[in-house]
Amino acid sequence: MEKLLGLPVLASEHGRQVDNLIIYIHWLMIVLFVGWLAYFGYTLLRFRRSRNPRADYYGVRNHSSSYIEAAVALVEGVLLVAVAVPYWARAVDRFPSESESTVIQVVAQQFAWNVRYPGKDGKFGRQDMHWVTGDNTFGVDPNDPAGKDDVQTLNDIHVPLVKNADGNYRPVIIYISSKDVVHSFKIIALRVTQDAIPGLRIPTWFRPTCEGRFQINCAQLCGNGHFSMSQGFLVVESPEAYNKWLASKTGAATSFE
Amino acid sequence: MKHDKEAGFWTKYIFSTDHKMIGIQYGMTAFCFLLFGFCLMLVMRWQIAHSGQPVPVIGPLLEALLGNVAAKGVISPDLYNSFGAMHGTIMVFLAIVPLAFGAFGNYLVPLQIGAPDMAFPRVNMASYQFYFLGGIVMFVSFFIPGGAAQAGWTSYPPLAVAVPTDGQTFWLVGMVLLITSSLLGAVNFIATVIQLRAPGMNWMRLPFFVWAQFVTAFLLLLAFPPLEAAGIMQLMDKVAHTSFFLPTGLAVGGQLAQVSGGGSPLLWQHLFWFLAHPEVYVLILPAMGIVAEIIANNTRKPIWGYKSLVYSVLTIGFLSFIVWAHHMYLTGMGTKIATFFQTTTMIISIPSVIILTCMFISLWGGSIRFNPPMLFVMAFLPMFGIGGLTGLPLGFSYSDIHLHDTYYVIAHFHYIVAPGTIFAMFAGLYYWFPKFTGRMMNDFWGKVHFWTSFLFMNLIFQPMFAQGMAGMLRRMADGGANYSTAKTPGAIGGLSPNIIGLHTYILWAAVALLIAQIPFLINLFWSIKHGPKVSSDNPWEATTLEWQTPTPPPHGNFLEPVKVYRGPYEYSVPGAVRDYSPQNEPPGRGSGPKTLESGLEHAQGGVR
Amino acid sequence: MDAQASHDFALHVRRYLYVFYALIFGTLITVGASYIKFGNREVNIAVALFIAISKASLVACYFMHLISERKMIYGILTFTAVFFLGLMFLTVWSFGDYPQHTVTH
Amino acid sequence: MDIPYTIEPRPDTGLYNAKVGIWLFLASEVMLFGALFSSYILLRVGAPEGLWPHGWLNVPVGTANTLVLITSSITTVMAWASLKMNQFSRFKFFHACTLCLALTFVCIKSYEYHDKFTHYEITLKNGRLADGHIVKARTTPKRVVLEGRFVADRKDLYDLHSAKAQVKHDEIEIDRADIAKMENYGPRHNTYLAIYFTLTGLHALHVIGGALVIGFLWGPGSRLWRTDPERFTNRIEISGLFWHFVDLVWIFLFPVLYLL
Ligand code: HEA
Ligand code: HEA
Ligand code: CUA
Ligand SMILES: [Cu+2]
Repeated sequence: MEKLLGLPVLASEHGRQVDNLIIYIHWLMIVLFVGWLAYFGYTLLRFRRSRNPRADYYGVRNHSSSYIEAAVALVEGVLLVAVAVPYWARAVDRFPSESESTVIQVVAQQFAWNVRYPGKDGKFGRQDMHWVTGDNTFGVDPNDPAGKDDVQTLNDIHVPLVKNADGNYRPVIIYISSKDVVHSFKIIALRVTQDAIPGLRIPTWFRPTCEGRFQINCAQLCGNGHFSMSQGFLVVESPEAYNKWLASKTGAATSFE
Repeated sequence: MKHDKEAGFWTKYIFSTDHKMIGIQYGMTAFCFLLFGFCLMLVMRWQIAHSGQPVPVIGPLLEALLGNVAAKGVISPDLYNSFGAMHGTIMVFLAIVPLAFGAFGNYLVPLQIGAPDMAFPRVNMASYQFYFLGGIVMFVSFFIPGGAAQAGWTSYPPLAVAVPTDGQTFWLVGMVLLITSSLLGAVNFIATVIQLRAPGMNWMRLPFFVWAQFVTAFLLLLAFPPLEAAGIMQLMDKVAHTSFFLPTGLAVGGQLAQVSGGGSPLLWQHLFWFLAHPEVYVLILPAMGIVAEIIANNTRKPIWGYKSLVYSVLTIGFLSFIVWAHHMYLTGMGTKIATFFQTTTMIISIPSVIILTCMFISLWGGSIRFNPPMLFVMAFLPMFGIGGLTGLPLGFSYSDIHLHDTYYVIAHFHYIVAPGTIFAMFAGLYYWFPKFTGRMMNDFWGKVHFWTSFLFMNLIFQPMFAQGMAGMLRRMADGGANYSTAKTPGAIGGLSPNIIGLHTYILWAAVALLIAQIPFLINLFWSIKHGPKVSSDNPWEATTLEWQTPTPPPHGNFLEPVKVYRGPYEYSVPGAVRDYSPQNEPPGRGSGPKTLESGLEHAQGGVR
Repeated sequence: MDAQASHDFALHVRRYLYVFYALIFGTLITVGASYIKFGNREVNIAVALFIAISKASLVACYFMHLISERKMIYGILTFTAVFFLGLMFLTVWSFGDYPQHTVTH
Repeated sequence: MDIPYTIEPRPDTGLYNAKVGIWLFLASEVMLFGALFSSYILLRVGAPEGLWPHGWLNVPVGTANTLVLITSSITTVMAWASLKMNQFSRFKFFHACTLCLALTFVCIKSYEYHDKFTHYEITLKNGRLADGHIVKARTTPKRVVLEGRFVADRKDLYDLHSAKAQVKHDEIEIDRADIAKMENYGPRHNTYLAIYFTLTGLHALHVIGGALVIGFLWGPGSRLWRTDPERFTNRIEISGLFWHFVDLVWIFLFPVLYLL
C-alpha cells in the first residue's frame, strides 16, 4: 500500500504510525469509492432512458444505505479514538525527558534556519523576547553565564544516532520558533512538521532510526524566498561524528551573527 | 411587461433592481473573473513547469503591464506569489461565490418560492455594486507599484503586514467591500425565503436548491463579520502600525520591527478560518442544490430522501462553524483542542456522505436522460466524492503531519471546487439557459465541452495527489525544483525526477482545459442570439415554479398569484397522466391526488 | 389610532421611563463598583460584566421589544449567540492549550 | 405582482420584511463586535504581567458619554411611541433630542481622542521615561515641554488605579538631544490603545451612520408620514432598533475599556 500511495522513505519511529493512519483511511476511501462507483456505473446503464422509459416514483424502498453511512461513521470513529487521538497525545503531550534527549532550538528567519545547542553545560542561556535584536536572534541574556557556551549554527543540524538505556533510539527535541514571519519546519522522511510562529517557542520530538542527511523543508509561505529556503539539512550520524562536529563548533556562541 | 417598457437602458441593465437582471449581472462578472483566475493559474503552471523561462505568447505583455516583476517575460517569485494569492482570492470571492450565490441564487430563489422579487430590491442592487467595486479594487491592485497581495489568499501575518507593497492594503479594502456585498446579499436572501414564500409553499415543499441557498446565506451572514473584524485589524496593522498580529521581538530583515508588539499571529488565523471553513461550504452547497434539481428532473423521479437531505444540509451549516481549526493542526495544538476539532471534522463529513448517498440512490429506478446538464451533474458526484474523501486524511491531525501544505491539499479542494462546483455551475447554465434567454443551447457542443473538460480536469488534478504524497509543497515559485534530488544530491527526502516531471503534463492538460472552453463560449454566445427558440415555458418538463412563468420571466415574475399544492419533485406520480406534476397545479387535473406528497415521505423512509 | 390603543401606549411609555432610570442607576453603580477593591481584579470584572449584561438585556428586552418578539427572531438570535460564544470560547481555549513545554511570550 | 408584506406582517411569521432584515443585519453586527471583543480578551490575557493599562481613560467623561447615549436611546423609543400614538410633533421633538445627543456623543469622543493624541511617552537616552501631555505653546524644536512626570520603570505608567499612581503632574522640560524615542498615545503605542481606538472608532462610525439615517427620516424623510404613516412608523422602528443596538454595544465597551 505504501508503494501504491507513493509514500516517501521513512526514517523515524513515530513516522510508522503516521503512515499507517494514512493507509487505513485510504483503505476506507478506496472501499467507498470503488463500491459507489460500481453501483453508479450499473445504475447509469440499467436505468438509462432507452432501457427504462418510465421512472418508478418510489425508487429504492429499503434503507440499507443507512447502514453504509453508519459504517462510515463507525470506521471514522474507531480511527479517531484508537489511532489519531492517542498518537497525537503522545506527540504533543508526552515528551521524553530532556536529560535523555538531544535538545535543540531552531529559530526560522527569511530564508534560513538558525540552530542553537545548549553547549557543554547542557543548559541554554536565559532568553527573553526583549533581548532580541537583529543579531541576537534568540534573545539570549548577554550576561547569563549559561549562555556563554551555547553553540549556534546556520542551516545545519546534527543529531547522534544512539540507543538510550531503555533500548530506544535517543529522542531529539526541537524547540521551534521564528524571528520574522510564519515558517514551517518540515522534514519529510522523519514525518515532522511544526509551524514556526513568531512569539511562540513550540517543541516537537522524534526518534531517528537511521543515519543520513535529511532535507529540511519550509512548508509555510514566508515571502518571495519561500521556494528557495532549502539550504537547511538535518544530519543523523554516529555519536563520534556528532561529538566531533559539536566540538568543532563550541565557542562560536558568544558572537550572535 | 409594462415595467420593462417604462425602464430605459440604464435603469433596465445597469441600475436595475430586478433580481433577474442583477442575477445576470452577477453571472457575467463572475464568469469573467473565473476565466481571469484561470488565466493567472495558467501562467503560474508555466512557471512551475519551466521556472525561469519567459512565458510564451503573453510574456512580453506581462512585462509591459506589470513592469520588472515580469522582467523579460519571466515570472519573478514575487509575481508568482501575487498570482497565487489572487488566484485563490478571485476564484473564491469573485468567481464562484458570486456565481453560485449571487447569480444562480438571485435569479432562481425568488422564482422557485413563487415570489415577485427579492424582499429588498434596492439592497440587492447595492450588493452587486459593492461586489463590483470590490472586484475593481482587487483588479487594480495588480497594476500598482509592487503588484497585488503576495501573502496567499490566507494573508497570514506577520508576512502580510511585512511585505513592503500596498497590494495587501488593496486586498484588505477589497475584502471589506466584498464582505459588505455578501452581508447585504445574505440578509436579502434569508428575508426573502422567510417572508416571500408563496401560499402553500411551506418549508418542506421548498426545492432543495432553495434550502441550500438559505443555509449558504446564513453561513455568509454569520461567518463573514469575524473576517471583517480581522481585516480591519490587519488594516490597522498596515496603515496605523498597530500590533494586533505582531508579537514582541519581531525582527524582519535583520533589524527590529518598529512596533509595540504584544499581538498574536495566531489570532488572525483563528478569525480567518472561522470564516474560511464555512466559506468552503458556501462554495459547495449551492452546487449541491443545482445537482439535486437536475437529478430529479432528468431521472424523472423524486429525489430520494428529501428530508434527510434537508437535515443534512442544516447540520453541515451548523457544524461548519466549529471545525475551523482543522486548518491549524500544526500551529501547535494540545491534545484537548485537537481532539475537539478532529471530532467535529469527522462528524461534519457524515452529512456530506448522506447527501451524496441520497443523490446516488435517487438514480435507482429513474429513467435517466443524458443531456449536457445531466452529464455535468453525473461527473459532479464522483468528483466531489474524490475531493471529499481526500478531506478525511487531512481531517486527522496525525496524518495531516505528512500532508499539511502539500499538493495533496491542493488536489483535495480543487477536486471539490473545480470538477465539482464549476461543473455544477456549467450544469446549471445549460439547464436554466432556456429560462434565462428563451432559447436552447446546442446539445452536441455541450457534450463536447463536457467530455473534454472532464478529461482534462482529471489530468490536471489527479497527478497532484501523487506529488502531494511524495511531499511536494504548495506555493513553490519553482514547483519544488529546489527540493528535487537533482538540486540536493545525497540528501534524503528530495523530490524524484518523475514527480517533478508531472508538472509538464499538468501544464499541457491545463492549456487543453482552456481550449476545451472555447466550444462552450461559442455555444453560449451563439445560442443567445441564434439558439432554437423553446417550444414551451417548460422545455425540460420540470415541476418547480421557475418553469411555470413566461420565458424569460417578466418584471414581477408571475402573471397571476401562485398557489402551491405539492412537494418540489413530484415526477412520475402513479396515476398521473403526465410524468411530472408542477407544484402549482391544482390536485385532480391529471397530476394525481395531492396526498401523494406523503408517498414521498414513505419513499425516503420515516426513519431519518 | 383609537383611544384604547394610545392608552396602552401611555403604559408602555411609563415602562420605558422605568427602564431608563434603571439604566442610569446601573451605569452609576458600575462606576462605583469599579472603585471598590474586592481583593482581586477578577471579582471586579465579574461584577462589571454582570451589571453590563443586565443593562444590555434591559435595552434588548424593552427598547428593542425582544420580550414580546416573534419565534423567528428568537431563532435567528439564538443561533447567533451560539456561534458568537463558540468563536469566543474555542479561540480562547485553544490559546490555553499548546503542546507541553511550549513557551509563550 | 408587487412585493408582499412590506408593511403589514406576514401571517405565519408575524413580521414585516424590514423587521426580519434589520434583525438579520444586527445578528451579523453581533458577530462583528463579538470577534473584536474576543480579540480584546486574547490581547489582554496575552499581555505580559503588569503591562496591560488600567485607568488610562477619563472615567467621568466616559460616564457622561454613557449617560448621553442611554438618554438618546429613551428619546428614540419615545419618538417611535409618539408616532404610534399619532403625535407627530412629539416625534419631531424627541428625535431632535436624539440627534443632538448623538452629536454630543461624537464631540465628547473626539475630545477624548485628542487628549490621547497629545499625550506623549518619551524614552530618554539614559533609559528613564517621561510621560505627560505636551505643552504646545512652550515646545520648541530644541526642547519638549510636557505636563507630566518622570518614571524609572515602564510598569509605573500602566496601572493608574493603584494608590502610588496618584502623583502630582508638573511641567517638565526635555532637551530633544537626549530623547531616544518619543511616541504619543496613538493606536500604535500598545495593543490596548490599538483595540481601544479600533473598537470605539468602529462604534463611533455606527453612531454617525445611525445619526445620518435618523436625521434623514427626521428631516426630508418625514414627508412620508403624510402619505403613508404606517410605513413611516415602521422605518422609525427599524432605525430605532439599530440605534438601540449601538447603545447596547457601548454598554459593554464602557466598563471593558474604561473601568477594568
Ligand atoms: C468546497 C470546498 C471544500 C469542501 C466541501 C471541503 C470538505 C472537506 N474538507 Fe477541505 N479544504 C478546502 C475546501 C473544501 N473542503 C480548501 C479550499 C482547503 C485549503 C485551504 C488552504 O489552505 O488554502 C481545504 C483544506 C482542508 C483541510 C486542511 C488541510 C491542511 O491545510 O493541512 C482539512 C483538514 O481537515 C480539510 C478537511 C475537509 C473535510 C473533512 C471535508 C468534508 O466535508 C468532506 C466530506 C465529504 C465526503 C466524506 C465525501 C462523501 C462522499 C462519498 C462517501 C461518496 C463517495 C462516492 C463516490 C466517490 C462515487 N480540508
Ligand atoms: C473556488 C476556488 C478555486 C477554483 C475554481 C480553482 C480552479 C483552479 N485552480 Fe486553484 N486555488 C484556489 C481556489 C480555486 N482554484 C485556492 C484558494 C488556492 C490557494 C491559493 C493560495 O495558495 O493562497 C488555489 C491554488 C491553486 C494551485 C496551487 C498554487 C500553489 O500552491 O503554488 C494550483 C496549481 O495548479 C491551482 C490550479 C487551479 C486550476 C488548474 C483550476 C482550474 O480548475 C480552473 C478551471 C477554470 C475554468 C475551466 C474556466 C471556466 C471559465 C469559463 C469557461 C469562462 C466563461 C466566461 C464567460 C462566460 C465570460 N490552484
Ligand atoms: Cu520559510 Cu517558507
Ligand atoms: Cu476546512
